[in-house]
Amino acid sequence: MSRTRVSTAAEAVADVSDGATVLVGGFGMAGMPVALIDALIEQGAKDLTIVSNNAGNGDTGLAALLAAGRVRKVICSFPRQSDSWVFDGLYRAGKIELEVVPQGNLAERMRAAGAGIGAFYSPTGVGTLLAEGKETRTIDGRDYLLEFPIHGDVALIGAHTGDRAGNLVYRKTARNFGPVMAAAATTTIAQVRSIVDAGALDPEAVVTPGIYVEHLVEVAA
Amino acid sequence: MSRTRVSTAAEAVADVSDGATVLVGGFGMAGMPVALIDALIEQGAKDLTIVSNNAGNGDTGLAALLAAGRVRKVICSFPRQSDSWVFDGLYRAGKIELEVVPQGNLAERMRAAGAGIGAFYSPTGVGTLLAEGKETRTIDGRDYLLEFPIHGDVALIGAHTGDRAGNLVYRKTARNFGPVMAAAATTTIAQVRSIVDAGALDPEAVVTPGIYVEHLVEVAA
Amino acid sequence: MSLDRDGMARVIARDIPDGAYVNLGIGQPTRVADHLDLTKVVLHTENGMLGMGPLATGDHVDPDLTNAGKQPVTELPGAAYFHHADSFAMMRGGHLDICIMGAFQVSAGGDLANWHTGAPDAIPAVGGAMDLATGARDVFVMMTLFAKDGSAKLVPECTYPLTGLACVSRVYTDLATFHLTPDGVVVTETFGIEFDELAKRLDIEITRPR
Amino acid sequence: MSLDRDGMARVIARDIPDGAYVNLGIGQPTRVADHLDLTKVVLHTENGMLGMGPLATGDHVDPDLTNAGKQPVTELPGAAYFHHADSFAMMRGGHLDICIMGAFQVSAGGDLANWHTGAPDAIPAVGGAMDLATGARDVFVMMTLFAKDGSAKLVPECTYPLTGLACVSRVYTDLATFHLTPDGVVVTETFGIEFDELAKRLDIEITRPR
Repeated sequence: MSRTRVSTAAEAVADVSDGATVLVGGFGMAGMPVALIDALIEQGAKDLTIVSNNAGNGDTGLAALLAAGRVRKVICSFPRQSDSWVFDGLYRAGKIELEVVPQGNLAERMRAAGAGIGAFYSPTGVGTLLAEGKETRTIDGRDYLLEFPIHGDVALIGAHTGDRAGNLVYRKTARNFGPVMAAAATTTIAQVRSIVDAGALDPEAVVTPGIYVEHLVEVAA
Repeated sequence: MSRTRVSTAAEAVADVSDGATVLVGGFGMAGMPVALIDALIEQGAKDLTIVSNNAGNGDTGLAALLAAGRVRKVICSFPRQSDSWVFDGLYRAGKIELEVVPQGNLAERMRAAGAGIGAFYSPTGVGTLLAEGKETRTIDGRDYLLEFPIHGDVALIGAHTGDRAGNLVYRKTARNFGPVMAAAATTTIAQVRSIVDAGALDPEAVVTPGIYVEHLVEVAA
Repeated sequence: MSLDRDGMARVIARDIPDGAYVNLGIGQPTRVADHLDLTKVVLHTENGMLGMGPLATGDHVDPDLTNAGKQPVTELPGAAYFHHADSFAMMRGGHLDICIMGAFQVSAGGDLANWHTGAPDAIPAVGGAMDLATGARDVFVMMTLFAKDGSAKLVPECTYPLTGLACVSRVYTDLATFHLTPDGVVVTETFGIEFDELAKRLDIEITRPR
Repeated sequence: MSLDRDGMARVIARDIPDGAYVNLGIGQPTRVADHLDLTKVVLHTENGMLGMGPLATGDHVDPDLTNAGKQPVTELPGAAYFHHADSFAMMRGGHLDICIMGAFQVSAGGDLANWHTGAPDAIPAVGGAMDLATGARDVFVMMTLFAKDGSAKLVPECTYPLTGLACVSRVYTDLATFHLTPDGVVVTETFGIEFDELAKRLDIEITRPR
């Protein structure tokens, strides 16, 4: 009943172009769509801008994409972690650009992209280094920064179960950025643990409606 | 485990003060918290500003509150309906103020209030009578209007089931404005059909977390 | 023969591709659903649902499940519910393929007037019309081509208060179907009227498809 | 005796009222949970949950269920999950009563510095610190009062890059608890140090409770 297709990881990422902005779900490894990132490495698109909460952990997933030299810029809230050696090395060598965005502004900027909001005023970051170059405005006596949407050409997200109408449910805190990124990207690819028939998910409990999902890729847990 | 209290309708609305802004859930009668509105009529607060999608249907619920002369101003998207004779009469007699807001801007302005957003740019209404007096801005070649949050002192909403932690689930399209208003008001009062123990609702399916709910009022369907 | 309301609904339904996400405005546009295969086209209703089914009757009437016109409706497999801010985010964010609305007037440039007659004593009520006009990728208008007083409703410039600017892409009427394109207004089909007669009765320039 | 980390966590837990919604920052603040009655205080974690329970061990470890520090945690009855935009809307909208964070420096006026040392070769990483500092109704800082080099961390003005302006309401340290009020910095209790000695070692003015 929808346009959502069931695809292999390779089919789903086939059209990602050089220079694309790719939103990558996950908070650390929870919700990280590793199989989709592996397929993107295989596919070969380069000069990518990656938007994700972190900048890769260990040597797999997002870290592997960075290590393969495919990423021009990372927009994230928290690149530096105990196991972010791949990013750290590239950054110190001047081989990757970094835009640090407070986590809530990052989420809200993607939410704005999905929701057709042109820009919004956030109180987060006022008076800090991250306010540099941003417009400020005082509203009802409080200071705000003007923040713009972050659109993705593609979103790679991890979810728990998808139905054939493209509806997604997540599991526990692995939900994190998935629903926001699904709405913010032109093409959304969801890695799910299982695919069920339309009607098998409770319509009250659907988190991401199928309208936001172009490809479902089943990857056993 | 939370501050949410199980109250009678009268207890829940006891503190609503004259001049308060009251957000009233429902889309037509679906999700309309009739028992709470009846309690508010009984309680007697006046000079109220009501924010709701409509301006009352028939002679009960919101229409009864208007008929009782307690409402100074209505902010809504669609006052004029086949059965909105109470509002129509007051409006034509110059006894009530009206602010018409496009439905999506109405929802988003309340969402902004709950989310701590100072203001946002919406494309809806550009070039129309409802753009009068609003700031405009062109972003990436598209025109937007600057829209400000709508906070409520109190929200009266209808939900399906609440648990003792204050979590709410809704039923079908009766969900409508409930979750948005719950977050946008200082005090939220939810009329529910049943109250269950904490742990009885699926945490994945909770729509309004208990943090947004001060009072649960059980009213059998 | 000119089309009756049901005929107009059928023509619109024919032009909605499989896989489309569609919002049907209050009133006449809801009739379009009768001619759609709802296993292939997904209906959105702005009061918080995707996968809306046909109108409910008898025991299927549920006061918690209505369309935007507050009529009882049904739920199809694969449906999803969401709240009003999420529903209009979906609309405003450009995720709906098509919305279908009635109109008082449409201009040749695609301006839409369908919320207010401009009468000084009218009570203004906009609902979701401006959000839909601005948000849907394509706005199809369904209306009779001429008002009861004989005046054309497809006009050089709207005289009624606007709902949205340059938002309408097609106008489906009882007498003809119009595509509003960057190159002008193209009549793709007529019903019971000749093109030349149509051109004579309208104050806008119309062309035949190339 | 000055407090160890566990002692500081206990003092903070004592001051959190029943019914509060609380976010515990990454690192030391997570220890506060050990001293809270989680049937009465509700923990928020910014990666999308209310009703977070203690750290998970053994068979209870679930990679899909972590706190903001990416440690495995548990779920309590009455929990709810939500996505990141909703989670930070909750925070930014002022719905959380208290957040507890570590700090490099806090100023007497409540400015917070805890995300960046200012070192030119440091990789900046802010996470949710600025959102929490701005959004929670009360920001409690948990830190040792003096750095390893002996310099005070409660200062007239922060020299490190700021996380938020005038956002900290209380500073819990190993040597004393400070309430940052409109009337100045009030020392509400000391641990193994006299008030006068404390006053001598700090560059800010402190007062005893009235």
